[in-house]
Amino acid sequence: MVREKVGVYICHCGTNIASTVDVHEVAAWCGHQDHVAVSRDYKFMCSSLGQDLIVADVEERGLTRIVVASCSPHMHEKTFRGACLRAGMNPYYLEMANIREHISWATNDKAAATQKAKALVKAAVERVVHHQALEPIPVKIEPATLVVGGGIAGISAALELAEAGYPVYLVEREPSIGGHMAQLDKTFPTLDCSACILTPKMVDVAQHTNITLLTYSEVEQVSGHIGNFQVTVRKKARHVIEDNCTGCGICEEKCPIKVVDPVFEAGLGRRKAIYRPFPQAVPKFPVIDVDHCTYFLKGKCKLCEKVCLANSIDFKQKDEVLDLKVGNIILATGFDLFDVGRIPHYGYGRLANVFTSLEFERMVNAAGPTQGTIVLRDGITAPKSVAIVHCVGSRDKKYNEYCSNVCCMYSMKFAHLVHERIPRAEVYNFYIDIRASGKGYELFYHRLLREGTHFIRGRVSEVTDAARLPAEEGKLIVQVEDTLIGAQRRIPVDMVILSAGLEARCDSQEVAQRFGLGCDFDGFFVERHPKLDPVATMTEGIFVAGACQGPKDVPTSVAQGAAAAARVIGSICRGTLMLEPVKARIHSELCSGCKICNNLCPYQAIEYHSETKVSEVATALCQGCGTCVAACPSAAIQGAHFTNDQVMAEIEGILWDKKGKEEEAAVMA
Amino acid sequence: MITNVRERSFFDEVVAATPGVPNLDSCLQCGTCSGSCPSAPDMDYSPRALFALINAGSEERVLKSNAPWFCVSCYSCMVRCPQDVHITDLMYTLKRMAIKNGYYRESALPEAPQFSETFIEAVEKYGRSFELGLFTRYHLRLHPLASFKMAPMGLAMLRKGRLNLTPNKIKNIKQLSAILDKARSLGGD
Amino acid sequence: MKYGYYPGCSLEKNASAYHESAMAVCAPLDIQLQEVDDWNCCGATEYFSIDLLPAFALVGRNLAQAARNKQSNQLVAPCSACFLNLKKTDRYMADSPALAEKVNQCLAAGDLAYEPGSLRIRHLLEIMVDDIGFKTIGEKVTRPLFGLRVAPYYGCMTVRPDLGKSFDNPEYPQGLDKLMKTLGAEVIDFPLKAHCCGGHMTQISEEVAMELIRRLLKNAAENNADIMATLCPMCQLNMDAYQEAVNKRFGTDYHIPILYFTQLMGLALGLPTTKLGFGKEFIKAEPILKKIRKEAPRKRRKKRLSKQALPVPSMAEED
Amino acid sequence: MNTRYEPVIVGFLCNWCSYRAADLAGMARIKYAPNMRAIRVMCSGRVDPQFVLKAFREGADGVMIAGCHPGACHYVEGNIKALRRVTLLRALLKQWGIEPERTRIVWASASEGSVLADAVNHMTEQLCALGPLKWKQNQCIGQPRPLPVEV
Repeated sequence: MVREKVGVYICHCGTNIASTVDVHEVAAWCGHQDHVAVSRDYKFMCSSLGQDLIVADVEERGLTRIVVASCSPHMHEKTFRGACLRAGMNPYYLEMANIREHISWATNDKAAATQKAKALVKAAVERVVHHQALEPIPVKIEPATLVVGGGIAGISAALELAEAGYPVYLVEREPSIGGHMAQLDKTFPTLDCSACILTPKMVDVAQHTNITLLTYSEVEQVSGHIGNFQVTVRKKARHVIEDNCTGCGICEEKCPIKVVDPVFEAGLGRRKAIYRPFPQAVPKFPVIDVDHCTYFLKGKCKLCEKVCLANSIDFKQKDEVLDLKVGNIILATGFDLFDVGRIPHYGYGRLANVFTSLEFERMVNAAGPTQGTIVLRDGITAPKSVAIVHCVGSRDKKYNEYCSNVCCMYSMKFAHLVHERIPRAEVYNFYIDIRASGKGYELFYHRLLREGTHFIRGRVSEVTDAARLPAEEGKLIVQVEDTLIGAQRRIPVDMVILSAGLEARCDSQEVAQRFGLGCDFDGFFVERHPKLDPVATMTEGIFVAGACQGPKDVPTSVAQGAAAAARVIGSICRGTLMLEPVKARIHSELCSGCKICNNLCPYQAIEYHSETKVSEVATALCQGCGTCVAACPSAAIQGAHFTNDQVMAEIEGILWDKKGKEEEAAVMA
Repeated sequence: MITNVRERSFFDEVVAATPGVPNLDSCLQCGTCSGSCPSAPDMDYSPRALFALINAGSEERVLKSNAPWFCVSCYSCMVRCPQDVHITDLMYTLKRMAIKNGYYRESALPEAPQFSETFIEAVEKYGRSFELGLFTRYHLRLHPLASFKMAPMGLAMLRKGRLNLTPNKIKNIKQLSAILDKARSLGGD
Repeated sequence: MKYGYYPGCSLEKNASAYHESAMAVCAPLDIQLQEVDDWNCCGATEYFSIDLLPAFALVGRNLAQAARNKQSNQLVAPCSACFLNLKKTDRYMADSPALAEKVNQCLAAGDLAYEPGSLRIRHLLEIMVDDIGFKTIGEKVTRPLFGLRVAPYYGCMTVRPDLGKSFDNPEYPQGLDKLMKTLGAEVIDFPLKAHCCGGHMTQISEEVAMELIRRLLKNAAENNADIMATLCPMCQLNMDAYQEAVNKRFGTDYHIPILYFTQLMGLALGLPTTKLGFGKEFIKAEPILKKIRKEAPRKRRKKRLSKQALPVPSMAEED
Repeated sequence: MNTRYEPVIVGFLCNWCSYRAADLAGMARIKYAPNMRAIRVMCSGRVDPQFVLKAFREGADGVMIAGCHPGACHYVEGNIKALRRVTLLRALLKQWGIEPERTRIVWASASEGSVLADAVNHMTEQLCALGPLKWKQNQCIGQPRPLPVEV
């Protein structure tokens, strides 16, 4: 082997590394190791001065390999590969040793940290001499994009992309787009009418020539990779012929079946068996709910068919399966509301006048079941006192440990709406902390204070109908410690609203798997970097926006939708994308044709040629996992950048201080 | 972890004297415990306030508080606590510490520990609890007058056949004593 | 089915009605309770207030004695406080090897040892609900409690704390409700069913205890309960023996007999009241039991909602 | 020099979940035993049994293979393949006198820094209890024989 000249650079990362790892010692020691031609330590290797150091050394000292010991490769591998490239070196001649995340941030033991740093650096040096020059693989980017979820985040993303001139498929599970925002009456803190700002956008989506709207549809399968995904979408049968339907609504009016609508009306209102979730639904076509339609249950009725002048009812309609080709995917699948029934001592389901926040949203909505009047479950009586319970299912280890972000604000919005519609009502907000950190949010809180809302600091212990005192008879009693005065209080009210938290969709794990994403502990999709890359994911070409990534409000969801779209537009504009050349290759002269690898490959990328009796990897399909490499009994498969030589050398290096000790120990024992 | 920011030694003592991991450091001060407590209205400090005082290192105020002695061990606080703080266990700890340091005498409920003590005296002596002995000894010891008030109740219990006149003793009381002696010698914590 | 049985001090005398009725109903249900040899007091809620390790050691002796029963690794306690102390000690020992070792050092002084986790501690109600099941019990009912309105009262320590997993919901348990329904009784939706009866407060601060007892009686009375079914000697004693005192103190007139659930089971299974410990309660059950009808009451029709009424959510059935 | 026995664990961490879990543990400043030295592989399915043998031959006291949770593998089910291989391998290693506890498979998603840290702590403790590798004495069949050399 040609003797390689390795340059080693130990980064201080300010004091992040240097305060725990003795960087001078590591650099000095490294200077005496095999292959090492230059060994330095420097304050910030990722700075332009740090990178210049590499470039200069390559030029002046003829280095052939580079090792940077600093942070995680997930942080700065790209940066240092760029430096190599500028120095005229193949970027894959670089190896990083992660001495920050894996060492200095993970221990306080300086001696052990320095010892471990030496091992990781040694491993990188031993590995890098086996590196091979590789070239990134160019991929063409398909200009169409798939947006999954038609809430405000998905709508924003779809419109941005369409406006930029690129085709979009917008897939929505429900019969209409609009998402949770369409259910709201007012939006905090400005109190603009939700429908007034949302419906124009929904109409834009429907009318935009670049957007193919697929409602009442679900993504069933995804394959391929960035630039070239193949997506299977099931368009569920509406039993309404969209080409004929004028959206006149007569079918809905005449349908004799009325059922409680658990989705759009949150259980507070009813809809027909043929229905549009709400009058401004987009698209305007209704769907038949086959679980409740008399025709589907009993084989007769067909009233809708009789009254439809446009002949658009089709009881025999079947699901349609569509195959789409897209270059990028944006997931904006939203959230589920916490099921408040899980906290029995708050009485939901047992005490009629305990409502969920979404029920209340529907109640105050002018187009909702009560046309916006605030009433008790009897539908007539206006409450004289209302308790709003914060943090229901949030900030609680038993349910969700995180703060749901929006509940404080919507709870205050509710308080305001009660004041507005029932001027003399007493409104109580029970909170642990008021979180009003968005723009204009704190001012809204102050406004509520002036409106006379009672703010009681204490998490509600229970809601009960068991009266102790005459004043409590016939009321709901909210029992709480008022922590600011340190006393238990029981407050009798007519109505209780439970401000339920936001949860990941119940099927988020399945969806994540379908798209090859990760979910965090709570089921929300994991972004590539929590600060610097909040809409990208670990999977190239798949982005997230809105509450599917974590609880968030409307402005942030809109911003994320647009951000995800911008990222996609960027990749479409480039036209081609360079992919990591980490792929497997079979040396046909070594292949015995045993076919073990063929079935192991999760992407069916390995094909057996019966004429030549050897297998071959289809590079375009290979994702580079290396499972076949590990399994090949004749070591005929090489996994680029993770070859056996490289890993074996790395193992030797990482255990440089252990070799020999083991024999010693054996002798001693 | 020890920080210099606040006085932690009392806090650490309380935690160390509680079995398992009581999660006291996770308390959010949300007040769920105190809101749920059936006897909170009678306490001088609510459980939540006690935890804030422990955090502040206010040893004397905490151990003189009557709150732990009003605890009825209903565990409502504990199952509702969003941070899984073992509140009832901590109340037991505070009771033990108050007895050890003698602070309980200055609390507003000084007789409570004596009830427990009278109870366990019988247990240690006979291996079983002895209700008649407990009620008479405890009340005679503390409220000779109140015991007249209690007497009709006791008589009624006797009449109903719900009270033993003599204690039941277990067979192997020696073994139990040996076990308890060993436990006391190993220390309470 | 065979189980180890830890009656606890209360069941010896004060709650002998519980013991008698438990024994009586276990026979036809094929439950064999084998009493732990020479068991001692569990320390109730008192020992932990005084001294920690002796409190664990005290319970430890019972566990060690019970574990010597080779026929069953399940230990049944009918008293809530005993149940909790046994369960808690086993659980804390299992969670902390250091504690387990210390307790075993103590037990060694009496030539005993206990390996945490080797016993499964269960409440008598849990056995009825989970092991025997409503179906089997229902089949044995010969004298249904038709027309009797029962307030199911769980109290605290049976369902709380939920050390890992309680056998029923710690806030809104259902087992006793369903059991009483199986017996043919009309079960009220008792909001305070898992609230505290005051425990030992009757001795320490009568004021506190009386108020807690009053709340429970008031709520049961308002829901037109004829009787209250309990599963803990302490709850029974407090609400039964102090009911008159509460009436005197608050000027109320409650007459709600407080019975053990096993007594009601015995009635429904057709056993004679003499075998079920009736007559020991302060508030006489006899007059109320006359309310029991031969015929099942007609089901009340659901009230039709008015036109304006909003849909009412229902509580999810936990199964 | 440190008198305490400090075992060294070679950790094969998959690029997508467990390596990022280790990154996250660091970012969250979770302090855990410094005894695990990580080698990044694209997928736990890439871990060739030879790598494990090599690590023991080079003096490792333990080998940890960490991947995504079952069902969450970035490459569909590479982790399951790793699990199968490790299960077999542990049985083999036992015959060469290497205790099965020295080879461990761990699932840690990218958000589970603490899970990975706990696993490292736990394994370090276990290895401390086991002491240095004594495979020559522990071999259960025949005469001491060297570990098989790589192909």
